[in-house]
Amino acid sequence: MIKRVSVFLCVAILSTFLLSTQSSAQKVRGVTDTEILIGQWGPQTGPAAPWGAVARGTDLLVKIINEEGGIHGRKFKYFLRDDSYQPAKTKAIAKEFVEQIGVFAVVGGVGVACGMTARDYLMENKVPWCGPVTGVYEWITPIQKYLFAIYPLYDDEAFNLTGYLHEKLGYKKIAMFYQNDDYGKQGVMGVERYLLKKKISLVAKVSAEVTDRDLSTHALKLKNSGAEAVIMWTMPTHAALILAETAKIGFKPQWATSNTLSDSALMMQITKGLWAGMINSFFGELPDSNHPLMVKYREWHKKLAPQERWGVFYYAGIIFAEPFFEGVRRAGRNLTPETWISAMETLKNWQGIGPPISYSKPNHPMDRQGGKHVFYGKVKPDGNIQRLTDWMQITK
Amino acid sequence: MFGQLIVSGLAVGACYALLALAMVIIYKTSEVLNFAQGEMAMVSTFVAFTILDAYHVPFLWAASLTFLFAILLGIFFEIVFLRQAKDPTVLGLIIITLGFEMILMGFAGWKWGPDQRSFPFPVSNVETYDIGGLLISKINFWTIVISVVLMFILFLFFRYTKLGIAMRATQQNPLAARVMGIRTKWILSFTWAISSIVGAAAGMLIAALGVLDPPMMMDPLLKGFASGVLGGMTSLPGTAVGGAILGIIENLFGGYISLAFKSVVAFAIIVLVLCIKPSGLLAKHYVKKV
Amino acid sequence: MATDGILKVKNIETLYGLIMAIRGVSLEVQEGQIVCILGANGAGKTTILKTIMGLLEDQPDKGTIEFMGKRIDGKDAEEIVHLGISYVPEGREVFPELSVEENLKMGAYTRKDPKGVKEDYNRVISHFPILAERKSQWAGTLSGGEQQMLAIGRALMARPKLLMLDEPSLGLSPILVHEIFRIIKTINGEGTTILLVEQNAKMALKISDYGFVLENGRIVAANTPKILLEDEDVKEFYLGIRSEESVKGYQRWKRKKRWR
Amino acid sequence: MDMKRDYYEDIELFKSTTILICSILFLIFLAVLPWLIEKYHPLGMSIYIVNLITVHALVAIGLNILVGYTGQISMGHAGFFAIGAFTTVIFVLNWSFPLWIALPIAGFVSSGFGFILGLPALRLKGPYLAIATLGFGMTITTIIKHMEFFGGRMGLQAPKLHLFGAPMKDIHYYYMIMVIAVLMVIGATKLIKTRVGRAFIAIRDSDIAAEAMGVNLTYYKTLAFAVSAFYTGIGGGLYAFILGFINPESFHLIMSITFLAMVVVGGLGSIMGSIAGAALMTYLDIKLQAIQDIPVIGAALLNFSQKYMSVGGISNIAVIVYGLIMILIVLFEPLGIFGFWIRTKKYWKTWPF
Repeated sequence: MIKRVSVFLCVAILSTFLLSTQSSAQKVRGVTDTEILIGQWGPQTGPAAPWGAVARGTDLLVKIINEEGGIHGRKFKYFLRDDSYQPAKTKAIAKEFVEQIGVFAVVGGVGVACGMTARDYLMENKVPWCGPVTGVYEWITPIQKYLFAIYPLYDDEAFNLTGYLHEKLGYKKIAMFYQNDDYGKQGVMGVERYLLKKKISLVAKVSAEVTDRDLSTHALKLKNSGAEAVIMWTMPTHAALILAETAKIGFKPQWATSNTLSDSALMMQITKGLWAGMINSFFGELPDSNHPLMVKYREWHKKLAPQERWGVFYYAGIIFAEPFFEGVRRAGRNLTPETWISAMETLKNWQGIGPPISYSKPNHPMDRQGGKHVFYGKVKPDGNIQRLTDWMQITK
Repeated sequence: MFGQLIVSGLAVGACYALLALAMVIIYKTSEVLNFAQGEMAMVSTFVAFTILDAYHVPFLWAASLTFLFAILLGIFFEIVFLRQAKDPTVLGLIIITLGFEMILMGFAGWKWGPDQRSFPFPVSNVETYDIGGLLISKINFWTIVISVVLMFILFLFFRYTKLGIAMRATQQNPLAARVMGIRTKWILSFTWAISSIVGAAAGMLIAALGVLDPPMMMDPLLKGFASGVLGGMTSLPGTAVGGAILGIIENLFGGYISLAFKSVVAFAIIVLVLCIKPSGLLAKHYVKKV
Repeated sequence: MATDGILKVKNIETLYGLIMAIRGVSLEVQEGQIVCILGANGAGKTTILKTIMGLLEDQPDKGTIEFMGKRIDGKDAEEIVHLGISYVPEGREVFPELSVEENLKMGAYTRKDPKGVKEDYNRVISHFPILAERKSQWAGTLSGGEQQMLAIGRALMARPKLLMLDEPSLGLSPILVHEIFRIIKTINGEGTTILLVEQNAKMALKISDYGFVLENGRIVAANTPKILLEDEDVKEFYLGIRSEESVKGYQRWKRKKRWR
Repeated sequence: MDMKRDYYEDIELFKSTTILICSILFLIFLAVLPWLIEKYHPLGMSIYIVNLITVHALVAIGLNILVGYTGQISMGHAGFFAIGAFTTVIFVLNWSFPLWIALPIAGFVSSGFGFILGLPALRLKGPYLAIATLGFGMTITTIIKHMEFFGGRMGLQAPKLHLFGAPMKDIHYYYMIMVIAVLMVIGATKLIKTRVGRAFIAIRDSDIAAEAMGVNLTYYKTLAFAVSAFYTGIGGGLYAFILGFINPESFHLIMSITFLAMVVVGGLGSIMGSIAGAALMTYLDIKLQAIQDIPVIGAALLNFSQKYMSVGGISNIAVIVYGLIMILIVLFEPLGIFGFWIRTKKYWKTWPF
């Protein structure tokens, strides 16, 4: 009986897939008189799933814009696909976006490996892509006409953060704790680049595998290095683990970390308060900021998606999509990839709730790198942030 | 540094040993390699978290309720899935447990979301005991104690109680066990219940050591499996020895040779050990006649 | 046959999948007797015992089994053991990685009287002194004969009213076979009813009070050993005594036919 | 069943003209498949997915030779897959070998590692072999990750292949992969039917008995690992090119498990089963994530999910369904899709009765 039911279910599911596929043919892919189709992939399942909030944050922005009447008489239709952080799936999703759904553009998208499998394909098919959610050089070198990066580069960020610790705060002995993947490695590159310039070296360089759950040895190594400040380039889990392990053995340096860990509410909770004192860089307004746009978004958030936590990953989905919509706004009613690109290239220090964004004609890789600013803050014992600096440029 | 490395190696080894214990109990009675063990523990820990979060009951209450849930979960899996398999292959059984792992993983992600959480545990993960200059955090200390005590209780149980011997008998010869009047089906469910409890205990300790999120058991489970195999997969003292050896070697390797390969050195050691002693360190294995 | 049999099997049919292994067997065992079932390989002897023991799921398909006046067909093995039937399976089937002592302990699994268990333990040891010597050794390391003794001893630990033995002589040397059968007789003398399945017809009939001959899932002959021993067919097929004048093949065919 | 009168008749590829005609028809079908897919996208398929399925099918066949035919478990095939992928890309990228040379090299490098892994496997069984192979898979990716030569943690961009000066598209890859796959499937079918294949099966059924009959265990067990790794390595090489970018992180344990699931779901000891298993599992893996887009059910699920579960967790249903399918197939069809096929065939053969 169960067998028969399951066979029936399989057939039913498969046939609904068959019925649900659609194809569309217009002059400009993904743009009709009333609608613009856009898509994003993001891990909703698997180990990287916390990042999936970004893609849902974009969904909120799309809803807000649609509620406000769309742009130039067109509303947006947003396709969110889960790639579980597996590149093979990401590429399948990219193909689906282009060949079957026919999207106008891709917005956001988490993961370097995932994005890299899809990049060339999207570029060949002239699909505009705005704001991949990682700050690596891969997006802008070689220069891609249709790809507009936003996320401040990890490398530059680490460079600048080390400079801040060294010059402003006067730390001499700096150690690095990073996660052994593309993200962590970019951080190391930046830190080492700065220190090389100053002719000093890291007192310790400790890496953790992404799957590691025991960091006691790592903590010991950091302690034995006698570092005064430790720069941390990891994901939340490792941050919590290393703080607990170092606290255990009585090692309390000045910690500093990248904007990836700027969700201080989450971090305070999972580190049981050890997060206090952290020097953090930020790529967007603070969650409780009085910035008029933030106030507006928070109100809509309460109305449209009250179950979502107003965390940094979530509203990062807004940060990485805002410039795209600004480009659509500036491109006017005649929206094609080309007009959108020209519109994007007119952005000069345009700011939503993220860093100031500027683009220009693609002559230099940095012309396609929109976000070049971060600001620093220090986590207070109650979890709030004390802003240390204003938006400051981190690229040379 | 050496002493400190040994101490933290023992502490992490105790976690591995607990998970290995849970796997070994099942392997001992039914020769199933339970890859769902980690996720069963993870879901149980989430249940504990939910109870603590929503009702603010004392921890022991929540833990007891969680153990009850773990029992039900273990028995549910045994009865609803494993028992339905008609003359399954070893591989088929592994695939069933992997499938169940996915179901649990999906369920946890669905119900509780992917965000990391901190698991409220009565013992601090930061405060330490100072034993002759070596620091050991309270939670690590209690993990070791709990592992050793559980191991000892289970060892006595399997060695001297009628039920424990019956469980071993069931694994060795299910037909003869039935002829003795042993309710083999009931024994299997019971095995899953015990193992699920041990796993849930390990899950709560591991969550308290770090953070609670759906993928938290992936690495500990593999290491637990590795320590079980190192110890001999059927031997309870073996799991303790395997866990301790693995934890210490990992830490020494990480401390003195290379942190980068710390997480895989365990597997290299296992392959070496198994080449010399194919059934693990402490297992006496009766060779079945063909 | 008398009506006060301890075990009454009436017209049972047992299926293995679609194959009918037992086609309507009836037999009865009187209290205090040794009853043997003879038959060639594949005749269904073991299946009968397994059916009685409730080891085959949803079997017997048809027919009834009564033990001490109670229906036991369709009950679980565990319950049947509890009612007082013990079964020594073919090929010993000891627990290889349990010690001899633990094996014996498992035999008394269903019992809740430690004192009685202790008594029975001593009784088993007195029957099989070798088991006391090997007390803490793994059962898998014993020799075949010792394992057989252990299996019988283990079954006795349940203090059964009826002991069913499946081919106790299988794979043992002639001396050991004699020894085993002597012990079976002694056990019977102490008041345990015994149902014995054997291929070694000569030995089995020697100690039995009644015998059944099974072929292709049917009882083809049933009588006291004395009469069975004189039956020409039994003589030829189970004892290997052939009438001088018989013509090869022809005789065989004819005899078989008479049974059907 | 027709009688086999001759050994060579048994190992002959096309047993009868009917089968020959069917094979030719099937090849024609494979040849026109990309046009059908590009035009209609049946079931939301794209050529890329078909390519992925074909590559996975190669891996599944390789794994099946090891697991299904020789009875050795492996939880580390993602390692061989990674070796194949990285070797091919390195040879093409760094030393500018043409693909048709780099690919076999990758296959042989991978099978060399297979041979090495086969050595401890001679003495190990069950959980012991499982952990050894699992460790192998993880060690390989860790080593690759730590060597800058392999692109380190960043990964490697596979070079673009060109056909008559123009960059190759999915459809070109399709024909390239399909030709290789057809050849390799034929090779596997042949291998299984010859002396080697029978030795593998003998080892699976009982290695001690096989040894007693004169099967050289050392030779055949390591050979099984090597052959299996060869298939997986070739698969990996092709995978690198259809993906365009490879990163050591993506060759993780879950990938090894997915391969095992393909083999078991498809049917242990059946080449055709492996192909079907690879097709089903790959398709589900990619397509199940759009579960909220299914009309009616999707909206209801989304509603339920947001009310009682977590807000963004609906995609997890795909994981649950995937796991459930794995379990259900093992429970109700232990021979996998292949068993289902046999039963259907039987049913139709005896249809009116």
